[in-house]
Amino acid sequence: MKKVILYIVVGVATFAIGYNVNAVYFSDRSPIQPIAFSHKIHAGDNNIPCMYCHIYADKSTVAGVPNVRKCIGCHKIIKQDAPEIQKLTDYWNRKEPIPWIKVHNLPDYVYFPHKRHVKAGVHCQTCHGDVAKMDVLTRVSSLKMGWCLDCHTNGAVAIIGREVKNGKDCWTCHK
Amino acid sequence: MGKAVLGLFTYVDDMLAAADKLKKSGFSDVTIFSPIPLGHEIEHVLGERKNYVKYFTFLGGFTGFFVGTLLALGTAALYVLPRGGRAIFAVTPTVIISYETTILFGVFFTLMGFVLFAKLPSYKKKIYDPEVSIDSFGLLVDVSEADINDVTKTLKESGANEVKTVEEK
Amino acid sequence: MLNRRDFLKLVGVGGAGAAAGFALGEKSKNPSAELIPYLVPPEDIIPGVANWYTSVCAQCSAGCGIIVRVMEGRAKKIEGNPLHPINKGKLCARGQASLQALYNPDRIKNPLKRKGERGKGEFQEITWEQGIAMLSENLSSLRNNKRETEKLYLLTSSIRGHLNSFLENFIKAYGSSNYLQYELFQHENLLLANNIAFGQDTLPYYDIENTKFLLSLGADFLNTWVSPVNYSQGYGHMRQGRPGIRGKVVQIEPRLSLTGANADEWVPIKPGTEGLLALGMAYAILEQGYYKGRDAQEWKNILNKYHPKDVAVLTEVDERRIRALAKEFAVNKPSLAIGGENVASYENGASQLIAVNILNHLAGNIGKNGGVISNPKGASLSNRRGAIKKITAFAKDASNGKIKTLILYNANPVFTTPKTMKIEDAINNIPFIVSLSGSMDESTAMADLILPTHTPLEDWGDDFAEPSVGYSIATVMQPAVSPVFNTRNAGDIFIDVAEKIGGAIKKEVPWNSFDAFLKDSWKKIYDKNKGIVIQETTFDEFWDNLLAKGWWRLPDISSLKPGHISTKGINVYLQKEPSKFDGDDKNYPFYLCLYPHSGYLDGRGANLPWLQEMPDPMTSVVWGVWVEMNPKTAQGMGIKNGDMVSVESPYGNINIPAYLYPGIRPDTVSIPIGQGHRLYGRYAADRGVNPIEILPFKVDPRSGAIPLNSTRVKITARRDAPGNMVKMEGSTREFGRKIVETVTPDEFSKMGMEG
Amino acid sequence: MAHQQHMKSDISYREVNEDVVRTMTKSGVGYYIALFLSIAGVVFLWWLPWAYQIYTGQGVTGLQTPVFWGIYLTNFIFWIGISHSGTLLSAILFITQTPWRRSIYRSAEAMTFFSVLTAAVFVFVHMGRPWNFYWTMPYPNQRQIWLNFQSPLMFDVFAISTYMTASMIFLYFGSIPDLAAVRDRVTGWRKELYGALSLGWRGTDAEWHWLNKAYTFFAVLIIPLAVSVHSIVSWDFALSKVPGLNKTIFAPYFVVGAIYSGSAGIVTLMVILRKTLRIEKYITTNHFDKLGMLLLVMSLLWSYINVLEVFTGWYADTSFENEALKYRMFTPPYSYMFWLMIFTNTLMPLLLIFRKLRASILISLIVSLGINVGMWIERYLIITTSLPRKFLPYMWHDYSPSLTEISMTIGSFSFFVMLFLLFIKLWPSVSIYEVKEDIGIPMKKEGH
Amino acid sequence: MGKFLDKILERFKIYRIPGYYEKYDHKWTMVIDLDRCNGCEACVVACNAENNVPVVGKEECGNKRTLNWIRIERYVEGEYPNVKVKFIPIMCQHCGKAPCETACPVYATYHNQDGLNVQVYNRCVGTFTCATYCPYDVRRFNWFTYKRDEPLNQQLNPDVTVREMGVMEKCTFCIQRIRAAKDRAKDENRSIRDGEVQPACVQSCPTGAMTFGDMNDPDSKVFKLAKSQRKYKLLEELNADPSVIYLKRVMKDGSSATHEE
Repeated sequence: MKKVILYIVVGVATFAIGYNVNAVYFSDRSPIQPIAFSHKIHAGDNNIPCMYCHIYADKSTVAGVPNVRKCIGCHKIIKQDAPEIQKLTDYWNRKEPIPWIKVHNLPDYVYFPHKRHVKAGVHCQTCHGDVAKMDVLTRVSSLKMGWCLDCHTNGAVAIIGREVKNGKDCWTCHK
Repeated sequence: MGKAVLGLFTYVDDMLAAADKLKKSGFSDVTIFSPIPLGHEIEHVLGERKNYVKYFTFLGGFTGFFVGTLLALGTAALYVLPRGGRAIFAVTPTVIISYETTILFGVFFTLMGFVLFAKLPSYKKKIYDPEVSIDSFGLLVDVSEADINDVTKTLKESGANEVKTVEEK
Repeated sequence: MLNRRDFLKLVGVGGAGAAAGFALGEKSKNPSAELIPYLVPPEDIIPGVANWYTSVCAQCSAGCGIIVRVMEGRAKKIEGNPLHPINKGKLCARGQASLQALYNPDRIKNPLKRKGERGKGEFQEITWEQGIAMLSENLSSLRNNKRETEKLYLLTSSIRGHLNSFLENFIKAYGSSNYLQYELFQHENLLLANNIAFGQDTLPYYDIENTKFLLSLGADFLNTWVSPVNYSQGYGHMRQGRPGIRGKVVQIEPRLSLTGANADEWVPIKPGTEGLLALGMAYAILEQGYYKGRDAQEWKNILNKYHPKDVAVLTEVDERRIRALAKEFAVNKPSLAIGGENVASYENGASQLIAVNILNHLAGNIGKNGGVISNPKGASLSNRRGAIKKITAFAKDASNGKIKTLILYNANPVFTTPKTMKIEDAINNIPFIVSLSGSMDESTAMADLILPTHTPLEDWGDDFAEPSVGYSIATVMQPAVSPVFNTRNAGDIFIDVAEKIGGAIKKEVPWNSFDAFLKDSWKKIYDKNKGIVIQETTFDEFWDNLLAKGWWRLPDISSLKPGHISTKGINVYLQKEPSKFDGDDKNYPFYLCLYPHSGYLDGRGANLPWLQEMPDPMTSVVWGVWVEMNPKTAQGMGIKNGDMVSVESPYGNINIPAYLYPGIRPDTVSIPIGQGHRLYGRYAADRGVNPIEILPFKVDPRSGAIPLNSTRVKITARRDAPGNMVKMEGSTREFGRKIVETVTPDEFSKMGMEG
Repeated sequence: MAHQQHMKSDISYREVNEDVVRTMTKSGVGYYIALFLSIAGVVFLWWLPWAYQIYTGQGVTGLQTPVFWGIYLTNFIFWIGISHSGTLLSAILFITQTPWRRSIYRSAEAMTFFSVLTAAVFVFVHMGRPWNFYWTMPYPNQRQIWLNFQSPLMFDVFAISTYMTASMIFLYFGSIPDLAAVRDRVTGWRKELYGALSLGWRGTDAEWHWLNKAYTFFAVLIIPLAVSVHSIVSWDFALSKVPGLNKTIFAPYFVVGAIYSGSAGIVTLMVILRKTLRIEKYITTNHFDKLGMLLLVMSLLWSYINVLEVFTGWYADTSFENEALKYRMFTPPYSYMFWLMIFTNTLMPLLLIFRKLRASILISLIVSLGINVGMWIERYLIITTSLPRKFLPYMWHDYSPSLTEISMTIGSFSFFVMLFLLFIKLWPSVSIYEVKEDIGIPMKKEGH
Repeated sequence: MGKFLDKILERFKIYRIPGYYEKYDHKWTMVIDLDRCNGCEACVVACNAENNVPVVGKEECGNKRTLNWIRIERYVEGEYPNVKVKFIPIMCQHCGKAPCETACPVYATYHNQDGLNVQVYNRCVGTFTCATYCPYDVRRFNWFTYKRDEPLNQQLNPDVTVREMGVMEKCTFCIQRIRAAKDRAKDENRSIRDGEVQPACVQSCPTGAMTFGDMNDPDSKVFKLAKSQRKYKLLEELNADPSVIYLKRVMKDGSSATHEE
């Protein structure tokens, strides 16, 4: 009897450990991208503002990923012989868009307008972390509902200086 | 590591008489084994037992009521979502939740009380004779080495089928 | 405590637990999605923000302006163009469902060449070059050998925009004169009646909005007739748009239509006698002296055969009621009488509609606000006058082998003509058939070559609405989305063909593409009207504004204002007797009245799932067809709701479920048109029956219209076949529950402005 | 003797032990066939269709707009109803010290537990997204969102889980001395199992004392609980605005119906048990006589409420009430069911007026089976004749169960049978010590 | 902890009485003039297109499992020839005292700050209780995972989620349009104008029978229309306090429909 209990306890415990190990160490937070794009070089070292590339962030629900022409616009001149840039040039020559992997992926039933957040004065770094220091882009936020609610209840005061109106209304974020 | 004497009886009145006798002669530590609950028959001999379980039940019910109320009202306050035009803190539905939790906790606490007082579960080896779960009534008396014979005799005289001396662990 | 075996077991349990936990963790992760950037960003497009493009609705002939909501290159929703004068931002169910015509899974995705036997529907995909080559080879051979250019026929649906003039141009340049347009509902009789009465063959603008008394003779103007969105708006305004004034509607028809359901009164008249009733009313108006014209006596002489007493017998409408209606019609000014599809669909439909015109005239409703306002002629570039007359000729020509090549464009004559006309056999005689069509309908399936065309949402074009709203309107159509499939604009196809054939034809069609032609044509309009009605300084500016606004008011070509019907010669056109129905009333006890289904119209909407699933307003039937019978009649025959019955005319019979409909005369049965496609995609194919099949082959000799209400039928219960009707209604009765509350007109008038 | 004799008085204590242990250890081929069949029934008639339903969606049922509740809810209420008498009867009769309870209550309580379990599973069967079932449990979560405690379903969650817990504890508690008795008489794995289950029970006077006290309190707590459970279940319906469901009488109606069907369930079960386990000694015609009287009383009470419901509906004469009643009473196929129900639940139990018939085991079986069928129909009718006749006649649509639903219904019976078959092998299905009590305390001197 | 309790107490003060919801930001209301409504079903298709309502096919229609969020009910009075037909469009009435909201155990449906009765699809576990409690039968259930034949799925509105199998759905008063209007208004730093928000059905209604607006705005069109003497609410006796106001149809009684002079 005791043994059975022991087995159960061990089983449950290892199950939890396995789950969490997967969640923490094998997360989908920093997927491998088709081109090893470094935000550190662009946003950090070269100080390019976020909205230079993610042009829709204050206009639309999506921030927008820069179009290939925009990339090639600079990289026609800059570092065109670097192997990763070669990949970019290849895509451009083949007239193929780059299949980036989404790092911040929200389910279909979530309505997240970048525009409103940017206009409210939320800095990109608040949710996306200090991207300027990331060689490989990593998701620093859980993007889970509780995480959203942290700001939408009281946390917002620290970030934008006021509370979110109807912040806990389900349909503020769901659709 | 005391010694004890266990007498097995067929008839309850024999056993009770023996118990009575032993009690009167100063053996206070008397345990009765029986296959059926003997209730007030025993109380004549061993004296009345207090019913502490009821306090547990009451306490459980009380706790349950508060837990239920707190759960129903408190969680409504944590995330205010109006529904049906009703008050967020509505009494009527809360009463039902509290009612159920009252009973649930009442049951749990009663269980706790039982476990506490009946000292169950206990898987330690204790003095026991399987016959008492069939049709024998046992009388276990804690005795000192000196009194074993006396007690054995008393038990035998009272009608015990079998008397054994056992060692308590 | 633990021996080795236990420990190993424990390790096993632990490992399994960890693995399961890991697996669950893997499962609970967000599915990874790709983030595809634009290669080059399209102008004016912000992902996640919708763009709206103006266009024109092509689901019926009303010509409503629409705006299409486009997000990331995909059309999401169609709404009415709020600036457009016909529909003023509103749109009917059919129009909104045309999105599904764009994204229909059964569209023809590539050019097709016939593989097997004709009509078997076996095709093989070819490239556009091959397709164009096939067509142009055929046309050149026709042209080069014996100059048989007259043996090319072009049969299209009703086209009113510049595409029409383009096609006319092409056909003429090719050397043929056989360009005809055919649709089931072309209002031939109405045009004829207007031509005879007013000398102007346009569809007038019925000012329902401002009328006080609307007498509708079989016009289902709220649902399918001519320009339902516009009329519905007028209806809404007439009812409740004017504080204190509420227009009254009286519907005269054998089967209660949607409009009838909304009318204040329904007069269940004997089928085929509507015109007589109108004339009877006209007589009553004259008799009462409401008509103040100098020719009152002449009218009286002409109409004295139509004394209400006599008319009452023929129409089965009480004489008192005729007189009461006449009085109301004459007294409540402005009043308006409309003769609709149901009236036009009789054998002598034109005569009956003339009677309606006379009634309007005698009540003084012509050219008045709230009455019949004429539309200027000439705005329309349509080629359809007398087209139906031509289709009979076409059928004859085809069966006589006079046609060598037939080009079909969005036309489906096989579905919309009676079986007795044998058009399928006729077409089968044609050696080479090309279909320019987006979907595989019954006629397209007979083609040897199919060149798929754009849907209106992918296409350039324009439309000249008819009827307009008292002035001429042009609506432009622009591609809201890039083509979903490998399809082309019809004009572009002809341009390519002309290129291949070359020579004189190429000279006549000098444009690179149809949109160049379109722009060119508009440039002409711009040049003509610049500074007069056009304020824009450059054409580009004008063009941009035009596309943004979606429509433009054209200068009227004629401004004829008919207000008078002459008594001279009108006698000939008056309805003498009730319209004839084939079949004797002994064997065929029921009149058969067909009407266009509110969703499918003449059958074109049947491939749109939204319309299939839209409950019919009057019966709530979905995905099917039914025959409406009076419950009393049905009861007498032991027919229950949904039972299969056989409807037999002298020309054929169909099996169809019965719907017991209290709003129909006991001696009449009614079937909606639109279902019964053999082909036409997965949503339309093999659903119900096509009632046109059992009609006699008759044509109105003057207008060429095919009368839909022209035969009697016999109904027999089919006990052997299970009914397959699906209706969404539970019960139609309220059981006193006051779900739709009402006030009587008297109570309403007491409410005054606050009502 | 202080009380009436319910079984042959010449049974010895030892015989009781032997008989009960025999029922647990000796089983014939028939038992295994039955067990196999019931397990097969559960797997093939319940779980596989359920898996299919979860995979495909609730569309495999016959549910539709507006009849969103069907057989699943019927089964739910039915099983909750069946559960009622077990615990309730046991508790009430325990408190009132009714002696004939003693030989039947154990299986009755087991019946309670198993039927609540079956009912609870139906809650999940009925859900559109059963994989999210844990959202209906109150626990702190990262979403920060709790539960709507104003929802009748939330009452259900609490009531049923409480009920299940309480009846499980009640069942287990009353069995501890018996488990000990069994422990003393078996060998092998059984010995280990019952050793663990009996918690080291020795039968000392203190243990008996506390058991008795705790048991009394359980009984006291369970009676209002049982009443509340079925009231709450009735409120799932009565708290809606739907005509035919929004009735004040529903709570007592359901409670009475539950006791009624539960008692009938007990009768059926007892007939089967005493035959198959060969324990006719302990369950005698006397028991059936007593249960028959109970059935008769409940039948009259149930009929009374049923008449009331129809009568008030008829007298109110609103369109809503009328149409629902008309639909239930005069529209086939529901009218057939309705009148069958009246026959089985109102007329047939009248047979039990006669003592002879009451004592007849065959009659008891027939009547009790009839009542169970009738009670199932009653629940079915409540749902399927009210929802198709809601407020808007345009949305009056009829419901008919699909094959999946019917199969799962049958499967649930298999499930119940399976649990019970396992129970009678794993648990003393007749209370040893209480039967002994019934036999009497052995005294040397007669006339205690 | 003390702060936490204070907060709860503060909320207790606000929410202990029913009626607090009347002080909400908006109270979106629809007025439907039944004298204008002609039953043409344009609203039905408009709603289907806007809200990604799936097409279920003939068989499922026969099982009465269409998912239309709005339907037009038709009632017939009298027998031939005195037949009167009445239409009434019925969608979710967004009841102020919605029976469905109290029914949901998991808060998947509740009343939001705009006076809307909203359904959070992703929270729904599918107990069907809300639909059963709804007196207007407007809730629709996703019986299956509905497939849209390629490329019909390209039409799906990205502002509205595609509901998963097993969840309840219903009319939202086109909340995505309300949200878009709020978004616009916020960008332009103003409040929402009357008439700026038009649900798909209202937008499409050819006769203009439907009007939508904010009841909390005394200048709004709905506010004025709601003062009409013809106003009534559907099944008002149930006290669900719907946000949809109907204006009575002007019609003669069924019996006297024909013969009057």
